Amino acid sequence: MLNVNGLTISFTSREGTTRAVDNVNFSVTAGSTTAIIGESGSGKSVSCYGLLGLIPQPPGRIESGSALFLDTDLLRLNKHALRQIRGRDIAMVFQDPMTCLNPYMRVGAQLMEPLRYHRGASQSEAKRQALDLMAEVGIRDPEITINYYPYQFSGGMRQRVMIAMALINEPSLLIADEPTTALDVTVQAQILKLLSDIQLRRNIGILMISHDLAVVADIADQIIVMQEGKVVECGDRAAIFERPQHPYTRKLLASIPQGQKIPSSISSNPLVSVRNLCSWFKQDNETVKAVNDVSFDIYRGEVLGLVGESGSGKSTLGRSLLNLVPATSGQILFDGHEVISLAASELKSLRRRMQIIFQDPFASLNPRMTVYDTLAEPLLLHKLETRSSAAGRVLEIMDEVGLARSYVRKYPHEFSGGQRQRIAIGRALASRPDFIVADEAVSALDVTIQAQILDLMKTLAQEYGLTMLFISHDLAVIRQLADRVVVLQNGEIVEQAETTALFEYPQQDYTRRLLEAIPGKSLL
Amino acid sequence: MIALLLGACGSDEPRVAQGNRQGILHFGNGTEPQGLDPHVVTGIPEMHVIVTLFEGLVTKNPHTLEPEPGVAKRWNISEDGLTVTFHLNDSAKWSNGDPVTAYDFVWSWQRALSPKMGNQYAYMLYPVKNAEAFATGEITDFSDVGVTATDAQTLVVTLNAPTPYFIQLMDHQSTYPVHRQTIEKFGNAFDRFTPWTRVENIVSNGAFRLTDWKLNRRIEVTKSDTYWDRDKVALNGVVFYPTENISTEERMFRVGQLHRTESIPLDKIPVYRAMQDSPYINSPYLGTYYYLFNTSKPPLDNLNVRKALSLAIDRRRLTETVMHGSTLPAYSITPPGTLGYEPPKVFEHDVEQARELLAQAGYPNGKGWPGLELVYNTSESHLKVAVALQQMWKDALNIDITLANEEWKVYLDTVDQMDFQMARRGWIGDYVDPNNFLDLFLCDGGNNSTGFCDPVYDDMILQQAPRATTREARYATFQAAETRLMEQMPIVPIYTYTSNHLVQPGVRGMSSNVMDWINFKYISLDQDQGTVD
Amino acid sequence: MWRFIGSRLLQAIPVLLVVITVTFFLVRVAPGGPFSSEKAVTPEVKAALEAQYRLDRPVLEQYIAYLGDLIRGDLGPSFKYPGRSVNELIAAGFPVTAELALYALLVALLIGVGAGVVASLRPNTAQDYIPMSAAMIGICIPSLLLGPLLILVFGIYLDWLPVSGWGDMPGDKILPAITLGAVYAAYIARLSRAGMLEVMTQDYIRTARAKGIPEWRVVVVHGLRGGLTPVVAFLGPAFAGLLSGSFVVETIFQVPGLGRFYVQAAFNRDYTMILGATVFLSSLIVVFNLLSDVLNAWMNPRLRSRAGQNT
Amino acid sequence: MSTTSINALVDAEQGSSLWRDAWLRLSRNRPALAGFAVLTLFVLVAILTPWVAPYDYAQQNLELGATPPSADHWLGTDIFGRDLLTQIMYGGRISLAVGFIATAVALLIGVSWGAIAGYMGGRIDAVMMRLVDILYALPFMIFIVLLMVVFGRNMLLLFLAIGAVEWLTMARIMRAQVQSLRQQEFVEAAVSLGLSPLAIIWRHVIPNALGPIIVYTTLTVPSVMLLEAFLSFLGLGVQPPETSWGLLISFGTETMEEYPWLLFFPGLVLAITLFALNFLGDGLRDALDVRGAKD
Repeated sequence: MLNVNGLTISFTSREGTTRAVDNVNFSVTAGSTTAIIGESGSGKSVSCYGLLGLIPQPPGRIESGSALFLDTDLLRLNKHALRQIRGRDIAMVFQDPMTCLNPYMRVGAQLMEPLRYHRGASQSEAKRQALDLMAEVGIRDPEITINYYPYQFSGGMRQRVMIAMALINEPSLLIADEPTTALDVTVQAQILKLLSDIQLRRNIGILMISHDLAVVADIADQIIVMQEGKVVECGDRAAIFERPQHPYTRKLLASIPQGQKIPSSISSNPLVSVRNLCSWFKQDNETVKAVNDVSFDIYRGEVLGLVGESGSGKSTLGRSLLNLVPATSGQILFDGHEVISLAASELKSLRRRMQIIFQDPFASLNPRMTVYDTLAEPLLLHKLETRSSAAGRVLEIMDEVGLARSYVRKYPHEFSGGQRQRIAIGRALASRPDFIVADEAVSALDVTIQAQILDLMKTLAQEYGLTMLFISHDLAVIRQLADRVVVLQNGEIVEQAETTALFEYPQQDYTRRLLEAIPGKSLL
Repeated sequence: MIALLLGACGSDEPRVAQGNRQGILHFGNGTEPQGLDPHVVTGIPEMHVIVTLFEGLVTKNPHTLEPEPGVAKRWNISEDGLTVTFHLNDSAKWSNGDPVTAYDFVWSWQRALSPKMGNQYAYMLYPVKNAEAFATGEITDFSDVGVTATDAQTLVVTLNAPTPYFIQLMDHQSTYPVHRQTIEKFGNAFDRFTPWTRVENIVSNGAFRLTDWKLNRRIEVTKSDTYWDRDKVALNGVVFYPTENISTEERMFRVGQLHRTESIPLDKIPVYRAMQDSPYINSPYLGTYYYLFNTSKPPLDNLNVRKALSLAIDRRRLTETVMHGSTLPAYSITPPGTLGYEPPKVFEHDVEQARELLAQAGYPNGKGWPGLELVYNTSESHLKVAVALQQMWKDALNIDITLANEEWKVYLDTVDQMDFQMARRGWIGDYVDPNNFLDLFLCDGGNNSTGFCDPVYDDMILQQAPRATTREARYATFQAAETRLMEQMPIVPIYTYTSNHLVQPGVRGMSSNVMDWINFKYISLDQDQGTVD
Repeated sequence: MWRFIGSRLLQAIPVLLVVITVTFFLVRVAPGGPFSSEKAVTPEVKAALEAQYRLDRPVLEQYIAYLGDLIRGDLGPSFKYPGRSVNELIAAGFPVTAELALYALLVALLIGVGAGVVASLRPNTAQDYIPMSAAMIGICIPSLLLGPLLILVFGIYLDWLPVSGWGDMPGDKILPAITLGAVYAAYIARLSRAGMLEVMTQDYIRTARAKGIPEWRVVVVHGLRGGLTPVVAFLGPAFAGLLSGSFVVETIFQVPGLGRFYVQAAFNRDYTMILGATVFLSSLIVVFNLLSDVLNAWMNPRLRSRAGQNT
Repeated sequence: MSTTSINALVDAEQGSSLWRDAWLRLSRNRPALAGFAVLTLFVLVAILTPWVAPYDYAQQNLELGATPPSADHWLGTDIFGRDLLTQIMYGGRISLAVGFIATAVALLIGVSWGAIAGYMGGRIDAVMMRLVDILYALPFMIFIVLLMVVFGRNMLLLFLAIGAVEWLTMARIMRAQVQSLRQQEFVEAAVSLGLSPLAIIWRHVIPNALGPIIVYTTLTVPSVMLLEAFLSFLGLGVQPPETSWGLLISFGTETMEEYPWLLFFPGLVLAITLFALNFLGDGLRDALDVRGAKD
């Protein structure tokens, strides 16, 4: 149905011309799913957007190639003709349903828009179809929710809206760009199921873009692996997973988090004790109980995993421990010090000993500070080094977190996500803390990078003798790293247990549901 | 040219042409009148409107400024000059049809003099016996004041002393009659705040009656059909516009929205003057522009410095260049030609002598000059004069003068407190008599502001002049006094004001006079005339 | 929403009280009283006048009496216009100023949004530079200059429009509105350009394009609403600024608005009028800032209710 | 690059790298450089005016009056017969000084005020911003007159008066910026490092909020120059025969039909300054935005 041949796309910038996509071939057949796998920057998205004229030209330029779609070469079409195909014959679903729906329009209007424009459907007819489709993709009470704005939906529901919007003109090809990356595991499983159901029902071709092999493992028929703009391997699912040829493919497979931490010897002496902690805040005159009556201990030298879906209060809890979010009531003892009621000067010395690593390495680094400035700041602040001696220590830290020394003068934006996360880890470690909260520290990273960073954290935790609270929604990651696990739901602890016990004998329904949703089961 | 364009456009007729046809005068009036109560307000824009609405015992001939019959058809002055009897016109009517009587005047004068009214022009009636005592609250019984109505048509006024200009004062708004029933209907008679002057309330006795008053927009008066001399009134009405911004006013005139402007931007004068049948009207005005010297502060406590500064000014050059010939050089405080009075000229422009005087004062060629600050209120024309003089002083005497402009009320405060060295000042006569200018510089004169005090001068003004039996003798005394004043130079006269207006060619009977007084009764509009340009 | 409005209005009360208090004493400290004039006023007259306006009483007593009147909605008698109350003057001037400000705002929106959106579509090309340079000049040309310039061109040389007046002749509201709106048009142009540039890179614009709808629809239907958010936020302060900043334009064009009364009052030390107008305008500023926030919230569904966002 | 050279590099930098980098980037931006050059030229001319001005600025020639540009007077003369070029040069001294110093005052107060209010939030923010609201609502003219009377006429006061008005908007812009920055994780990271609020504002918040501030600043300078004219008109500020561009423009407006050059040339100079500032401002903003083009 879609046959892409020798597609080459280049981008021109001040630094010169780069080939983002280099001689790429792939095809999609009706009723089957082709997945393009690659890390960010591998050219997987660009090759798909290029087909539909969705990359800005200039700076982008399609150099050569053909893309036959039902006997039409998409690359030869003019803007107008391409627009006729877009949204009618080929539809798209994007990664982040938070930002991809127009926040100012009711979902109904957005849903109906392609129908009205491409088919000239009447308002009432479009509405009827929209309602049907909303029901089909599993949105409850479409009669009511059709008048909702996007913000009124949860992330998963928004992605369903996106899918409905893509399907409304009954396209023959659906391009899904990382459709589940931004979603919780349980929701991810639902959306993936929805996509395969729809494919079955409508017999459409799906071109799916992902960085995560585990995600596509369950639904892809054909898999194309891309690296640096080139296709390094392609084949059907079985071939790729069972007989990977290219080293890169093997590396990808190896990065899928699996296995379990060997329980280390843990002292029974808690570094952090949390008792009856509540962290509530007011929103629109309603009290949101983000953390509600939570008690647990973190023992010296252990990694405690904290699991929960978005909205479970796990980030608030992590921040409360460091007094970044004021606690409403309760008690936090850090090495015997009461954290909540500490005076500013004492708090400062305590802060040196507890640090945090955030999820988004783009947001957590000051964009206007060089690596040097970022890493030297805690050193100078806590008088660990003098101005003259700081440079040496900064370079040492860079060695430790695996950053080339020559990057010392660079700014965050010049780095990839993984490198940035290394800087963030370096910053957290610079003050030689005893305790680190890692808040979804690897969730925003590509799988291969994720594996590297996890390795780094494991090593450093050993080296520094760190105690860690590792917050994640990804159970597979937790299993790899944590000694014990706490499961949080709606601000309250549902279950806490040794990692092995939790994964093998989950006590609660909620925990079981979480475990079942881990993608890529077929691989294990 | 513009007129042609306008004609060609034809879509809407300029207001002026329309006014010419309908007999409506469109009058640029400077600012929005503060009010229309003759006993409360003080400004010129207010006066313009009030003279259309009210009429005093006498009125003035716009050409000669000699008194003419108003509400009083005739009057006698007793031999000793102390009693004036007015015989009222029995056809004089209020706009509601009531007759205007002598009783109205007695009551009105009581109101005008009442301390509670805070009438700033109450002193216009001070020549009347005991009027001042009543106004200052010394006596409270108005029957002691020298004004009585012997019958409805006869008003007898007793004066403190012979006052030759008293008849003239009867044309001042402060002496106008007001309608008692109306005022009392809308509040306390001696309250400034009653709404009796509103369009729907007012009862007046003038040639016109108030028909529209939109704040900051327009005031419209229409010919009154109860006015005793209505047959002589040619205009059907006048519309007054508040034209604060003189540039805007000029542009309104240019496109035919106004018959007459209150003023004209200085730099537009040459343009208009160069026109054929120029609409630019320029005539001497009863006012003098001068600088005050603070004679109590050095270096101006030194007479020679004061003289040097005055002599160094080339007044002719100033008026001809910067002022574009719109003013006349002044060498004394009293404007020339004040009903026959010619002021003395005790000095002239003389740089040599000025330098010599400055040297005598201890500053040869400006050496050791301590500096001097000139304060003026914010206005472009004051600024221009100051800048030009600053340079003249620099050139002639090699001394530096610094300029300081102040916002109006601040400036008034500065002058009042005598917290200045040199300050701009202007004085516009309230009535045509040298006395009105010369009594400024009495020792305790409220507007003296120079520290000048000369008992001999005071005696001449307060004692000798009023006792003079003839006009000539009186003027001779004034001349002697003014000479004395100018020899001590507490002020630098700079120029005599002129009234500067733009007037459309269709306007007839708006003659120029030193009071810039307009008697709307005499104005007519020529239907066949268009607009200027 | 109503609670929000209520609490904002409550917050405004102390602000207004401070404004009133400071202004009350400020005007009294400023040199030159309401009754000083070029021709000296006799002490008796001055005393009589001050008695009529309560100025002979202790300042504190005046202040308390003023607040008392204010609560009853009485702004007192004007000093400059005897026989008129400040309420009356504001009632006469404000509708005019409000109308002028409204037209000016419309002009500003029309020109500003137009120029800003056009410029944002092709950033860093002539289509961007020309309107934006014009906007920049617009910010810097004071109305003191723009007004006379427009009058000369359109009022006198071309003779298309009246040179002054308000509601006296057809078309006499056009030039004042343009003159007053020009500065704001320039600001709005900059704001809408920046807003549009930001929005047009958003993911949901890509979604809209992927639907295959025409580009104009992408810009107008999907882009404009978000792109104009900064403009909407600016509307409140802008309208308040137009109301309180219309004095120059009102003077140039002989518009009988509140601005002229206000400035004349300041020059004349018309205490009650200064106070009255200040109280009135400050309240308006509060109200318009509030309205602007409400409108902003109304236009942005996310702000209508803040639910849905979490840790 | 060898380790030693990196060490040397690092030692040399120490914290000032953002500004150094900004300067490097700025020096590669041609319009910004041109703007900078023009402004430098203007400032230089202003400084050197007493030596390079063709005429004495106060010297009048009343008989000559206003004349259009000629060989003797390149930009013509004003109504007093004074050379306009000289007037503009001397006016530049005042206008540039007022423009830059008053804006700097406003910038200093506004940025710190807004940053503190925005960062602290809660009650401190409420009180600080209410104060801004109050100042916004006060009658400006009365305020100026009062300042003038209490402190007398002087230039310093003029700077203060203008700064006092202009900082309000700056504070509001800054506050809005800071409020959104405060939510960012890198600020949270700074808190968790133990930095004091002031250090966070200074090191992490202000550098990231400068973009809109710079743009607003470039717009403030010309409006300050015009505000100066208004204040001079009220009696605060420069007194004749000294002048400023704002005063020249407002006088030029009065006579724009009769002597158009008296408006045109001062207006042109102000416009050039404005554009130069704007290019420089945009350049500076881009230079400080180390990310370069948007992601």
